[in-house]
Amino acid sequence: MLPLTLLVKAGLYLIMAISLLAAVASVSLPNIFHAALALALALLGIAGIYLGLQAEFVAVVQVLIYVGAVITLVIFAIMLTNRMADRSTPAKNSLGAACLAVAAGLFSILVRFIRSTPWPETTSAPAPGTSEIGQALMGPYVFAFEVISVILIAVLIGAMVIAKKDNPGEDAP
Amino acid sequence: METLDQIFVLSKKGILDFLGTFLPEWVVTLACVAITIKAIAVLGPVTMMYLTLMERKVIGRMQNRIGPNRVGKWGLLQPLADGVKMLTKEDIVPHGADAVSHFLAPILIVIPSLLAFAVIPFGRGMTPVDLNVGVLFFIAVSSTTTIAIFMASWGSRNKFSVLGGMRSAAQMISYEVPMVLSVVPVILIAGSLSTNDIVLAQAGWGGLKWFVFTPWGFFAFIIFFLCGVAECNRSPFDLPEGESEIVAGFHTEYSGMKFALFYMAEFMNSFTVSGLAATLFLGGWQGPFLPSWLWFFLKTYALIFVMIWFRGTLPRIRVDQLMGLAWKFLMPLTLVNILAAGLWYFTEGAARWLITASILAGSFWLLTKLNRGYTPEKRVYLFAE
Amino acid sequence: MIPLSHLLIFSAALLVIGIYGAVVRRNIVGILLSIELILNAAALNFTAFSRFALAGDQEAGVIFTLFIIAMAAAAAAVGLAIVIALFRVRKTIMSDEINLLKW
Amino acid sequence: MIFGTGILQGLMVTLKNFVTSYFKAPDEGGIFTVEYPEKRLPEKERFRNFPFLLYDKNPENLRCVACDICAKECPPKCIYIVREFDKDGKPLKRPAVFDIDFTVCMNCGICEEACPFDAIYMDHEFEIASADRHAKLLYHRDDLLKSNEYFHKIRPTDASAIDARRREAEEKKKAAEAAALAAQKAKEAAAAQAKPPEPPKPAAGA
Repeated sequence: MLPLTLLVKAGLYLIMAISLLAAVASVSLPNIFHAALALALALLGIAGIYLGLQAEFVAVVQVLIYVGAVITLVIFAIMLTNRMADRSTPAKNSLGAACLAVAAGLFSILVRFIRSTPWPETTSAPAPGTSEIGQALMGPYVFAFEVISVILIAVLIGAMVIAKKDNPGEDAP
Repeated sequence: METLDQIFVLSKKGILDFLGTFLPEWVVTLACVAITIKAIAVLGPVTMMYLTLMERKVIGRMQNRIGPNRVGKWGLLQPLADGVKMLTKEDIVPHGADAVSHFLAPILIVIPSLLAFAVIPFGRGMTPVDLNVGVLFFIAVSSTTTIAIFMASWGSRNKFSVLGGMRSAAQMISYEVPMVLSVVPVILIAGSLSTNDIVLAQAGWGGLKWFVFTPWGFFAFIIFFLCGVAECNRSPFDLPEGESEIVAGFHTEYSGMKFALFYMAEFMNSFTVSGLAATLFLGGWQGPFLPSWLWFFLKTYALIFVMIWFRGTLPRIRVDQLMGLAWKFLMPLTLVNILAAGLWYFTEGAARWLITASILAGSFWLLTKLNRGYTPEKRVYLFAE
Repeated sequence: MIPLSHLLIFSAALLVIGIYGAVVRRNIVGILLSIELILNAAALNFTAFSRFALAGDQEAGVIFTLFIIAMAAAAAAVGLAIVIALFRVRKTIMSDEINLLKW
Repeated sequence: MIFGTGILQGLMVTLKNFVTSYFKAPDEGGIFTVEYPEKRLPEKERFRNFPFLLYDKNPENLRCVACDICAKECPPKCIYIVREFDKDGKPLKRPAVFDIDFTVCMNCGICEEACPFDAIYMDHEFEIASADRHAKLLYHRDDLLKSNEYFHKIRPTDASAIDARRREAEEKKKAAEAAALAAQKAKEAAAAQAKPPEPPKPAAGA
């Protein structure tokens, strides 16, 4: 069965490469609509990596919430805000080169740390299935679960109030 | 009966054993995966072709006309003729259109509908991929079509298609929430997300154990099916491609094979949604005498007949009614339904039926009262008397 | 299974790309996209560590990832609401053109 | 009336229609489409398509006498008639050229009503599509000729009524001729009696 595991590994590395490329594209593409689509591809790649880690539930939730809802939200916002077709305004500000250098430096430091520390090679216990996650959510993490539902309700109402059309408070200058 | 029931599983095992004799072990596992993929890749488009024919025949019969019968014996070759016509039609790309999204949209709309086939249990032991997050996988995959519809509508640089895209995105999102919530009771009772376990949980008593015969199951089935119909942009909810108002919605600027892909995605979606509805509520491949896969296809095609029946009868509903139905009627009903399913889980015997039925009937009545449309006050005519 | 260090390098790369995007982008929606990337990089690390390092409590990392995904969706929702409200008033969402605290 | 019943009634209507379309007879609820080329609906007798010229027994004795009334009456002016002349230039009661342009004719049937000689009638033949509009759809005299038996076949009641009327006219004319002949003879007989007293003398002097 050796070739199969090799195949899976190659697949995972391929997915990593694709999602990195998509991430770079989503950062650098001038047309914001294409950038959002590139981000969707990157997130799908990350969901693939979650599958590689046998965390199926997380992968499916990631696809459902990110690619299904957040990207759609972003595209709605893009359509409501600016005229994408005009190429006149430059997409990136002047800090390009400097930030690139700093980012590369940060990345090299991180890689050096990651390389130097000895990580455990093999995965220890079997992957947590959906039922274990459910038990844990209702068991030790029930407080966090309730807090996050409160936060989501607050966000839900807050976002609607902010984005509502006729806000009496702010009147255009 | 047993062999007929397992005919596909046995034939696949036969092929694998045959391959196993002279191929190394890992190639055989690859072949096993390849056979399943090939089966789905054939099943998908073929069901789509014959669903178009079935739709035109059934709607024809409802309107006292015959439907296609020129090509082939009873019009059986009509889908092939449509396919050839679609292939030979010129493929027009509007000037100034966003080439990337215009080209990618039809592909990205077909992929999720094909992926959705992976978790549907076609028969006993015939679930292509038995994920233990099956139902969630189906919902996640069917939610990604929104992006493809956005790409189609924005890519074809046409006001009608952007309007259609916006409408269909709003509809898809607002009908996805009740759809997901209507599946929760089934998972709660069946105790697992895997479609195969759900079907096994409905076994027994010659079919009376199906979830649709419980009060919460009946409501959940109606809501799931309605949301499924809305998800495929079909029949009463086909606002995105409302021919009368916005030409053809988000696939206005598509012609030739690209349009056929949109068409195929719609029909494959309606097949998979009906298949899942049958699996979750009508006991998938459970059935007394006939082989299991035959039961599955009978139930799925019965549900597809209902979808076509909707198309033959119901007029298109307005956007505000569409949104109102989703958010003000289906959403609260599903939440109450989850409560009812929870109570069903913890009570026993007659009390179980009484409590759940009364809660659901009461909430249904209350919601219809709340949603009673406001009657606009008498119009005041300024000039006309 | 791929070694943990490769996964960490991958998420570090995602983090760096996200930071670069957040700093360099002029369009606020673009900045929000890059922030999504950064959050995803962190979430990936949690699952990776939970699968490799921890012996006992396997679910902690996965649950943390779920919470990060939920929070990221909430943050995106509020961020975009602000962007839409801003666009309605100032007719522009280029970050360097919005430089007045009160107008 | 609970919420969904209106929709259910509507659905029942189409389902009933769907089911009955299989075994109900065409006119009460079944399928009434006739699959045209294979099965055809019998044409009603007064169905009008393009006109044709009538001849009795053989194509030579045409009923049409080229009186040009139908050409004048035809609203879109699609009939063109040229009278036939015999060798020494005397006009004959036959059309040498009788053209009808089927692309112009709107098969209104006015020529049929206007024709005093029962020569032109509306046909039932409608499958006359052709590739070339100008040459093939301009029918000449010989293309338009159709026998009286054909006329009886397609419009039995009208044909028999017309033939009866013609036969009567025939007899009346014969009777009139006979009467005229008789009157003629009687006048000669009377004239002959009135002149016998003076002898026929001038014959020798001329």
